[in-house]
Order: sequence, then C-alpha cells, then structure tokens
Amino acid sequence: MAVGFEPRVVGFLCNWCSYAGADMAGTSRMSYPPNIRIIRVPCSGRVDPLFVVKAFQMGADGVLIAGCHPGDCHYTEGNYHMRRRFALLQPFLDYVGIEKERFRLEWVSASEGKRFTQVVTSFTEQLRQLGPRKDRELMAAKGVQRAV
Amino acid sequence: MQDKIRAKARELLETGTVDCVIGYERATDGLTARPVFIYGTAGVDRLVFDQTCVHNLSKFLLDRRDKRTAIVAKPCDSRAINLLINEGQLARDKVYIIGVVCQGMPEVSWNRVSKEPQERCQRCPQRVPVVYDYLVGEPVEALPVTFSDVEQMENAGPAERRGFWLEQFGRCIRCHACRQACPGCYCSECFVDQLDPTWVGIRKDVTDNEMWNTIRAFHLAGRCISCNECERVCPVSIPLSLLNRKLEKDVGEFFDFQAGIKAETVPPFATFKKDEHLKGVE
Amino acid sequence: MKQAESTGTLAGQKAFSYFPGCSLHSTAREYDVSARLSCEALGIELKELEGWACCGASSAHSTNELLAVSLPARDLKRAGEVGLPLVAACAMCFSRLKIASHELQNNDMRKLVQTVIGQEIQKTARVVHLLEVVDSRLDAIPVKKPLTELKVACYYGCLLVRPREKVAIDDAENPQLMDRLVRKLGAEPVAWAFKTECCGAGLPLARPDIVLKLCHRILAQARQAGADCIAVACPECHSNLDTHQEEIRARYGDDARVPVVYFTQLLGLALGLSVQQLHLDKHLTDPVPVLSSKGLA
Amino acid sequence: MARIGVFICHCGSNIAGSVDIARVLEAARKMPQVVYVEDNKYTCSDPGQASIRNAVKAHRLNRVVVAACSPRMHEKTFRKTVEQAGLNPFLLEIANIREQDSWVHSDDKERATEKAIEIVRLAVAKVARNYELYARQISLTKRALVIGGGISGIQAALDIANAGHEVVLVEREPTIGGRMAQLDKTFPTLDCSACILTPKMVELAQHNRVVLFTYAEVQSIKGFVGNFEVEVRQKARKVNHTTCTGCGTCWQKCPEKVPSEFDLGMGQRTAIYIPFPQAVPTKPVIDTEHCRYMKYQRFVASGEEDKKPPQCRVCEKLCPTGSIDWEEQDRVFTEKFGAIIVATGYQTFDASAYGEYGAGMYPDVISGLQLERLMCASGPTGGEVKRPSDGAHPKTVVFVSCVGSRDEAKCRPYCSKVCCMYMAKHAIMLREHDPEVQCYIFYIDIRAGGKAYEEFTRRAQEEYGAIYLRGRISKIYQEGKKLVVLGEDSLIGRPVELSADLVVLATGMEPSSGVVELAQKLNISYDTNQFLVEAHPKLRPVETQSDGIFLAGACVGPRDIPDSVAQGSAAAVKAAALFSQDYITTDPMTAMVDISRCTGCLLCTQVCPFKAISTQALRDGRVVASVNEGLCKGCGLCAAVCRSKAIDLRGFTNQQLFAEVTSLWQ
Repeated sequence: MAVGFEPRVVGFLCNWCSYAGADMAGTSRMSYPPNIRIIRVPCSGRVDPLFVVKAFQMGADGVLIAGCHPGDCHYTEGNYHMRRRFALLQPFLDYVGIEKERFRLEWVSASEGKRFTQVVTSFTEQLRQLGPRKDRELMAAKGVQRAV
Repeated sequence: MQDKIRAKARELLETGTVDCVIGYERATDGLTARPVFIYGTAGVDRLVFDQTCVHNLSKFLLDRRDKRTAIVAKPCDSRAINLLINEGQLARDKVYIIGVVCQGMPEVSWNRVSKEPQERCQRCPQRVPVVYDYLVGEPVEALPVTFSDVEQMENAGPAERRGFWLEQFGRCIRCHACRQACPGCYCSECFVDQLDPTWVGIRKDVTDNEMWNTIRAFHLAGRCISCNECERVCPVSIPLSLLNRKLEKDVGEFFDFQAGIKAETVPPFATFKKDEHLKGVE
Repeated sequence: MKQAESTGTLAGQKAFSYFPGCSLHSTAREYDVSARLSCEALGIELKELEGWACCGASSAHSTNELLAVSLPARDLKRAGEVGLPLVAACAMCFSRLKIASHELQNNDMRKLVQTVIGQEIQKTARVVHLLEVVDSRLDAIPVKKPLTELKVACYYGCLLVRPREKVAIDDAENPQLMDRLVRKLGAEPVAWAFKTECCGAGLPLARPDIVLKLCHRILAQARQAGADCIAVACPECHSNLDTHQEEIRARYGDDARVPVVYFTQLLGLALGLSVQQLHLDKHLTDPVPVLSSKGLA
Repeated sequence: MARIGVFICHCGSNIAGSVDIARVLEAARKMPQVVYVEDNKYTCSDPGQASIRNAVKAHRLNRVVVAACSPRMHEKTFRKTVEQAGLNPFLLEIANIREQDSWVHSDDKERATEKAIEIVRLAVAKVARNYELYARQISLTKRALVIGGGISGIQAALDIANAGHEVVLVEREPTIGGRMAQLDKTFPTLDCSACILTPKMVELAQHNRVVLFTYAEVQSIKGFVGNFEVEVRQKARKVNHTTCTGCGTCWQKCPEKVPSEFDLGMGQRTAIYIPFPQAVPTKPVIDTEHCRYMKYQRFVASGEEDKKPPQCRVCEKLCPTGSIDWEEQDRVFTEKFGAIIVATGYQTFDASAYGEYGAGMYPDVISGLQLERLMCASGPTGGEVKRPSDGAHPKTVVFVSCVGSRDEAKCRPYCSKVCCMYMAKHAIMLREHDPEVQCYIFYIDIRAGGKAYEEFTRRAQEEYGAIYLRGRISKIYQEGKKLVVLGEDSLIGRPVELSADLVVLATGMEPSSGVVELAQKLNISYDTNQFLVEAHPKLRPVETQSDGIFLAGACVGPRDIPDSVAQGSAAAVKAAALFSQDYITTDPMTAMVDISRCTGCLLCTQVCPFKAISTQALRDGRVVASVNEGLCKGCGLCAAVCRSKAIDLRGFTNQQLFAEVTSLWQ
C-alpha cells in the first residue's frame, strides 16, 4: 500500500435514490472520505459502459455506480438493466486487468444516508489497500510507449 | 461440395429466385479464395468452396438489403445472418442461404494454407449452419464448447493480465479493420469516429486504444458470433478473440445465451429477470 | 461441498442406494421385503448402502440437534461416495437424512459436523423417498392384477410432508402422491381429512393414552370414509395404527378396526406378487379377509 | 461561446464553515469559459437571486452555475431565477457543495475545499454543454375511462361526470356494483348494502355525461396521457339492449338452471339472466355456454345426427319486443380518452388451497361472501340462513380468520384488512337472525383500525356473545352431520375441539383475475401479490408511474368500502385536475434520436420501460427509432444501450456526462 495514497473515485448516482441518499448523509451530518466525485444521472441504467471505461482511462482508481434497490427503480426497471450490464462489465474489465475491486455497483435508497457513507468508506478503504493502478510501471516493463 | 454449390447457384439465378450469389472464387495466388459476387449464370463456374474459404461473407448482405441474394454460409456465418435478422438489418425472405458443413478452416494467408485448422475452429462447437435453405455436406454432430484459452487468462494474476493487455493494446494501430470485417459492426457512424464527444482520443495512445478495443468488444457482448474475422484481419495480430470469447463465456454462463443461434430471440441486454442472481452483484 | 444433485429427473434413474434403516430390518420387515420385491418387478435396482448406521431418529433428534445431524451426515457422506441417489422407505429415516442434507448446506454446521464424525464431507447424495421414486415412473407400472373395488385410505403421516421448506415431498395438508399410485393400481383412494394427522409417534410407551386417542380418530375417520384398508409409508405409523386396534376397541367401545398395510404391499399385489411373498399375512389386523372378499388374495 | 457565471453560496456558515470560499472562487475564475464569479451569503435569498439576475445582464452571461445546496433543494428556485434574467431555465447547473461536501467533510477543510473546486468544475463542464430546452404542450382529450364498475369505479365515474367531463365506464360483468352488491350489510353501521349502493348505480346509469359498457372488456391501450386510444370489446349478449325493456319475462321462463356466480353457488340462475334483481342495466344477457338453443346450435354444427337436444328458444318466443338476437357477435370499438382510472377491485381467495379446512369437500364449509348471500333478504334463501348440506338452521358457527391472508406458505403474506370486521358483522347478524346461534371466532389478531370499528368488534363479543378464540385451526372434518373443528387456543395453550353446524372461512382479498394482463396493457406495475403499484405509497397513492393513469380501490391492496370510495373520489380529482388544463406540459428532459446515426437495431425499443420508442420509416426505406415525448420519462436507458450513440437524453446528454467525467482530470 502506497503511503499517503488517496484514490480518486468517480461515482455515478441515480437521481431518485442514491443521489438523494448521498444528500441524506449530508443532512444527517455523517462523514465519509472526500475521495468521491459524484456525477448525477437520472437512473443507474443511464450509465453507459463508455463513461466507466473513460473514467478508468482518465486514471480513476475506482468507479461506483449506485442506484435504487431492485424493485424500487423510479423508472421501474432501469436498475435491472444496469445490473446485467455490470455483471458482464465488471469481470470483463477485471479480465483486461482493471481489478474487479475497483468497480462497484451498489443499491442505496434515498433514506440510506448511513448506507451511502458505509459504501463510500469501505470502497475508498478497499482502493487504498489495493494501491494506485500500476499501468505506468507495467507499460515501462513491457516497453509500451505513451503518445505525447 | 463445390459442384453442389454451383448447381444450386445456377438454379437460383436461372429461376430468378435471386439476383446475385455471394460466394468464393479462386484468388490470384491460385491457392486461396476470395469473395465473389455472381450476377448471372455465366459466372457460376467461378464459384469454389474448399478449406481456404475463410471469410465471413454475411456482412456483404448489408449492401444488398432490399435485393434477393443467395449467400454461401459456413456455420459461424449463418449465425451472423441470424444476428442481422434479429437486429432488423436483414429480412429473412431476401436471403437464400446455401449452408455448408464446416470441419474447421485452416490459417490462410496469401499463397499459404496451414495444415491444422485454426485455433478458433478447434474451439467451435458448430459444424452445421444454424440456418440454411439448402445444405451442402453431410450433417455432423456439434462439439462441446471449450473456453480453456479464456480460463487460462482468467487464472493469470491481475498484474500479469494487465501487462499482457497493455502490451497488446499498445500495438494497436487503430486501423479499425476489425470493425470493417465484423458482421456485428454495422453502425453508420461508429462511436470511435464521433467527434462530440470524442469518445476515443484520436491519438494512437495505449489508453485510447484500450478504450477502442474494450468498448468494441463490449458492444459485441451477447452479439459476437465467433467468426473471428476481427482477429484474422488484424494486421498486428492482437488476440481479439480472447476479448470476445470472455464475453461470450460470461453471457453463456450468466444469461444462458448464445448469439445468432436463432433469429427470433431476445438478446441479453434487451431484457432482465427481476430475481436473477448475478455474480458480483449484491 | 458439492450440493447433492437435486435437479435430475428420477424417472431416468435405474439404480439407487437403499437405506433400509433399523425398523425395516426388524419390526417392519414386511415393508422391506415388499419394497425390494416391488422395486425388482419395476426394474428399480436397490443397492443397500454399505455400512449404513442410525439415521438419528427418535432419541437422537429429540435430545441433541448436533447428534441428530451428525449421524445421518455420516450416512450421507457414504452415499455421496457411491454417487447414486439415496432412497429411504422409512419415513423417519427419510426425514432425518433430508433434514441433515439441508443443514449441511450451512458451512458452520458442516464444519462442526465434520469435527464430530472426524471425516470431511465433500459430497452428499440426493435423498429421495421410495414414494417419489415410484411416482416418477407411475405411467410405466405394469399392473397385472388391478386392485379393483379396493377402497384405500392413504395415510402419509407427518414426516414426509413436514417441515415444508426442508422435507415436503408433497402438499402438507392434502398430499396426492400415494393417492395417485393407489388409483394407478386400480384401487380407489378415499377422500378423507386425516392423511397427515399425527399418529402419536414415539409415545406409545410413555403416553399410551395420547396414542390411543389419536389413532382412534384416524382409524374411525378412515372407516367412516369407507376405506377397506389404510396404506402407510412409515413403520412408526404402521405400528401405532396396527397394533393398538384391540385396545382402542376396548377403550372407546366402537369398532374402528381397519387393516393397515404398506403401500409397497399394495404395489406388490398389483404387480402380481402373492400375499405370502409380501408378508401381507403378518399384520395384527388381518387384511387378508378384506382382500379375499375383493378377489385379491 | 459559452459565457458562464459561477455563484458560490456560503449558506451562512453551512458551506463557508468548512470550505474556503475564496479558493473556490479563485479556481472557478480560471475554469474554461467562466467569465464571472461571485459569492453570496445566501444565494437563495432575494438579494442573492437578484445578484444572479443582475450579473447575467451586466456580464452577458448565457450559462449559470450555482454552487450551493443540493439540486433537489433549490434547482427549481434557480431555474426560475435565470428565467427571470431572460435565460432559458435549463441553462443552469447546480454544484452540490453542501449536502455532498461541506456537511460531510467538515473535519477536513483542506480536502473539502479541493472537492468543492472539483464539484464546481464538474458543473461548469456540464453547463457549457447545456442548451435551451423547451417544455412541449400536448393537447388532450377531456374524457375519462374508468375500468371496473365496483363502488370505487362508480364513485370515480360519478365525481368526474359531476365535474363536467365525459366518462366511459367499462365493466366486464353483466352488471355494475361489484363485490359490494353481493354484501348483505356493511360494517360498522350495518347499513343495508343494496340500499346505499343501488341508488348510486342508478344515478350513474342515468347520468347524461356517463356512458356505461357492461359485459365489456378493455382489449388494448395505446397512447399516453391526454391521448389514450383504447379498444373495448363488447361481448355478445345475444340480447338487443336498445329494444329490451327489462320486463323479466325471459329470465322468469327460461328452463335452464345453472349455479349463480353472483350467489357464489349458493343459488341458481337461468341461462338468460340478470345477476341480481337490482342489476344495472336491468337487461339480461344470454349465457351462451348453458343456453339450450346455443347448445343445440353447437350440436348441429358438430354434424352429429342422433339425439338432438331441444331447440328451446322460449325467451325468443316470449319476448314482447323481439330483442333476442342470436346472430349478435362480439364487437370491438375504439374510444379516445385523456385519463384512465383503474378500479378493478378484488376477488376472494380460493380456500380450497387449504386442504385442512376442507373447503370444496364439505358443503357446510363456506366462505364469508357465501354467508353474505345466505343472509341477504334478496339472496337465494330469502335471507334465511340455511346450511348448504341439508338446509338446517345452524346453531353453532365457527369462523376461521386469515384464510388466504397473513400466510406466507400460501403466498399471501399480507393482511386483507376487512375480514376481522366482517367476521364480527356476521357474528352480530347471525345472532339477530336467530338468537340461539353461538359463534366462535378463531383469530390471530383482531384488526379493527377505523372509525367505530373497535367498538363494533367489542359489541360482537359483549352484546352478541361471540366467543373469540386466539389461534389457528389445524383441521376440519365431517363427523355425521357435524363438522369437527380442531384448533388451538393459544392464550391458554390448549388444543380446542368444537363441533359445528357451519364453518365460515374468512377468505382474504386478492386482485381480480386478469389484472396482470391489464397492467401489462397499460404498462403500469404490479407487486408480487399482483396488486397494482402506486406512484408513491404515501404521497401519490392514487397515481401510477404512467401519467394520466390512476388507481382506485382494492386493485391497489385490500381496503374496505369507505377507503375505496375515498380513493375513487381522489382518482377522480386527479383526472379532473388534468382536464382543467387545456394543454399538457411535458418535461423537456426526454430522449431524442439522431436519425442519421440510427441503425434501426431497435434495442432501445426493447429496453424502454415506458414503450415510448416506436419506429419510423424514412423515405430511403430505413426504419429508425422515434421517441414519443409524451410517454418518455427521461430515464436514459435507451441512450446507454445505443451502440452508435444515435439516441441521447436531453439534460443528461452524452456530451454533458462525458465532459463531467473528463473534467475531473483537467
């Protein structure tokens, strides 16, 4: 584990449940690591794998997608579609070497401020344990050149 | 086989069932094959079929959507046709499928044919086209699917996997030949060509290459029909099938789905089950 | 641990490990004999599980939960190594084995049990009851002598259908497995309400009053429903219902006597086996007269 | 070129206390396309808002970022502010630096400030790609469809009609009235059910703004709020209702008798029938399955020769107006509506699922609703309570509660809410019918929440001598003419054995059959118990997730008559409120298709939860996706699955979200 390493986390939060859950954590004055940057989406199902891969490409240490619990989707079924997409995408990214611990899908309802802080805290901690991504070192070892 | 294909092609053109037969002819090296479009009975004798007819011709059908066309299709090609029908790109009644039984194709390049079938064919379960109007060759039993190549990669450590893929992606020259050859890649404007947003940087940087290759593979999740044309045409020999087959394996395991087996089917991303339990999802 | 193969169809299964249990080797010999003979006639191969031991019923399961799982766990492990589904005819054995295989799915419980029996359990066998096996090939039963005009009250007892989540082979209130079989054999299953009512179980020594009361009601209801005999699938039910009929008559004054036979005996009869082969002449309340009156014995 | 103004709120010390506002201002000033920054003590206050308006004008701002509290708090407020400043209200983004920053990181000002800067950066990146959005106005048909003619549907239809709008009520049975019409009396007042219901039925039938289709079903539904197109199937009655006067000769003379559905098999009806004397319309239908002439016709059609059944046709011969029409077929017609109220109600649980109770096996084990028919003065026994087996007057009656309620084993985990009350009602009424009757009621809990409900159940016990026993029944069986009931009194912990003349199972409520198919046609959701799901269980109890479709009564969950009536009225108000507008304003954050990119794979149409995407054929023959903005709710599922990025979501476009992701690494 790198000393003083602070992972950068991108969180896609659905507007109706998880974004409101994050607000709830605020109104209840709970506390969680400030590593997460929250992007509001209408529904977890709006999250295109392109955004996730782009975040990792840019250098994110972790990506969180949070949506309503199954059965509670504001749009009735967006989270079910996201669940399928995630079920394939997470192992696929793991397969190309972006460890599955770096990519999470969580269900957080509007009332679960506590749960939101727990999710962010445990995710951040997990990423700290995992350490920074090693792409640069691996590329150097393999002699892969970066474009300028 | 060849004779039967020619006879059928002649019959189809004579009766006016189709305007064109897409098949293979001998290439100029005198050894391998190349695609050919036959518009009249005069050209029928140009048609050949042998171990060198590796190309998936199904994508050519997209240029003839409204015209009645016959096509020579191996099992994997036939799956591509089903996929295109499923996705509204083709009408079944416009296509006459001359299916050919396939025992696996060798590695073929200019003036060179390998003895052994290609690796992908050794892993291919389909020996008989899944859809055809006329079958050439004796039906044989399907083989079991194996994913030992994918499993080997899965079992490697994350750093090893990462290193491997960074090296592979590092070599990509972004010629997009994989896309051009792929029957599932028929978008009029591919995301990689779009400028606002510029999904994939136009630099030839390893991270952009990764974006391209992973997203392209993911766009084929539950759609790839394992013809492996992408890998065949890749000028820098990136093992793209390793990406596609990982998704094929997971799609099969999670959703019990194989692309292109039937034309009338609901692809895995078009549906869901409320109470399904998927690995990694709490 | 590998889960017991639970999804395969029974219909295609030719051979089974067979768990007779202590009763079928002693007081319920007629159940054992009739089960083996009937299965043979049906082309079902029963291979008695080598080295089987106590299933954990009665004393164990009412005094020590861990023991009640550990005893059958050992049997399940043995059967798992054989690799065939494990069929029990005794409802008590079935219940204990089934519950144990359910409990062993729990990792903590399994670890505990492994320390008790000193063996690692890697695979257990799927547990089925003989009724399920027969039901799975109901259409293929070659009935030679239809049990025409015989009215049968099918009595399932409690152990085959409760608890619902762990054991139930059929609906707990109005099961149909045996009724279906009896109908297939040409007899008429009567509609009655006491199919799964308690027979008093292991209480005949400690509280005979309760057993007599419960059995009396069951027998009286079977008679009222017009049954010529009661068919059972459990040695304990059989013993309670069959052996107390004289006492019941003495205590309650009404003649509620009705023969109690094992379903395997009816099955064997219909398959053409004789009364003597099936030990149908060994019951205390003799079924032979009623069978003779229908031309079946 | 965007000219972005960033307005950073201190929120008193709520934000300023843990975020260094000066640093955020400084950083924001350097962000791309930002031309103006300022901070305010309270941006949401009047001076704060005025400051935004002034800055927009003074600095020619065309995009605004407000860094303050959650958008869920004040997004609407600030949209109005920028609108007042002359900008399109959607040229605003909120940077949530309070709930998601200052309040959760108050212990680390340094990192809270860093995070605030990035939150502002995200918002700036996004707002630069915002463009003007306009709500669309869609015309609407001010006409409502009510599905289901029970008390809830009747109430809804009457209220809408009285509010001045046209209503069509579709009921699949030959009469309206629903379950309430089957009741004898209603708790806790013991009003005669028919006395309070039938006037409403008549009022509805005679209302000049109401069209009634009985014996009809909804076949298909297209469209969206304000513009539904509904196909209704009028089932063939074989009786011309325009000429029929309802004189009753036919059903008095019809020789064919079948068990009455309305009387739940406790009585009989004829093959040409009205379900009950006060039915509306009081005009008959012919039950084609049982009618002798229809049987004869089927026989002739089958081609067999011998033993022809009688032709009968008595009704036709006797009908003074010649209204019998053997040739009549089902008829399907299309109607347009602006709103739909679903009031499909409930049916009672089929108690034969409980083998131990013997329902269906013993004639004297009946359901609560069957007892209603036996007690009803216009019922099959003329109100005399006679048990089905031998017609004897029962003296000992045992009630079993929660049959098909609160029982997970039967997949009915919920409480049916009315059974406790109707058991008490039955106990009272049985005593009133015959003072010698002794009622025993086996209950789990007595649920009597409601005005004068608890008092009512106490009266049943104290004044009418009903004996309440807490516990479940394990078995019921016949012994001679009696039913033996075995159970447990769990308060004394002893088994109980009772000998009863009649057992009444208090069967619970379950949604009417066919409700799932209807929900699928309407594209509204239902829960695991197949009850329809409200938009919000507390705050939007009669609305659905589909605009313009409302719910009333027991189709949503078990409820009693007052609740069902209240919901009928509530749904009516929702529909009337909708009709008070001349146009429907749609949320502009909907999906849009770039037809040049669309390949026509139509994955979007498959994932859309609202069936808002249909297809459109272009002149070049291509078929592409097309969004119906009236139906689109803006979830963005389509945009996420589109491989060619041909479909996008306004307000959360690919450009915006992509810019947000990439902005974090600038």
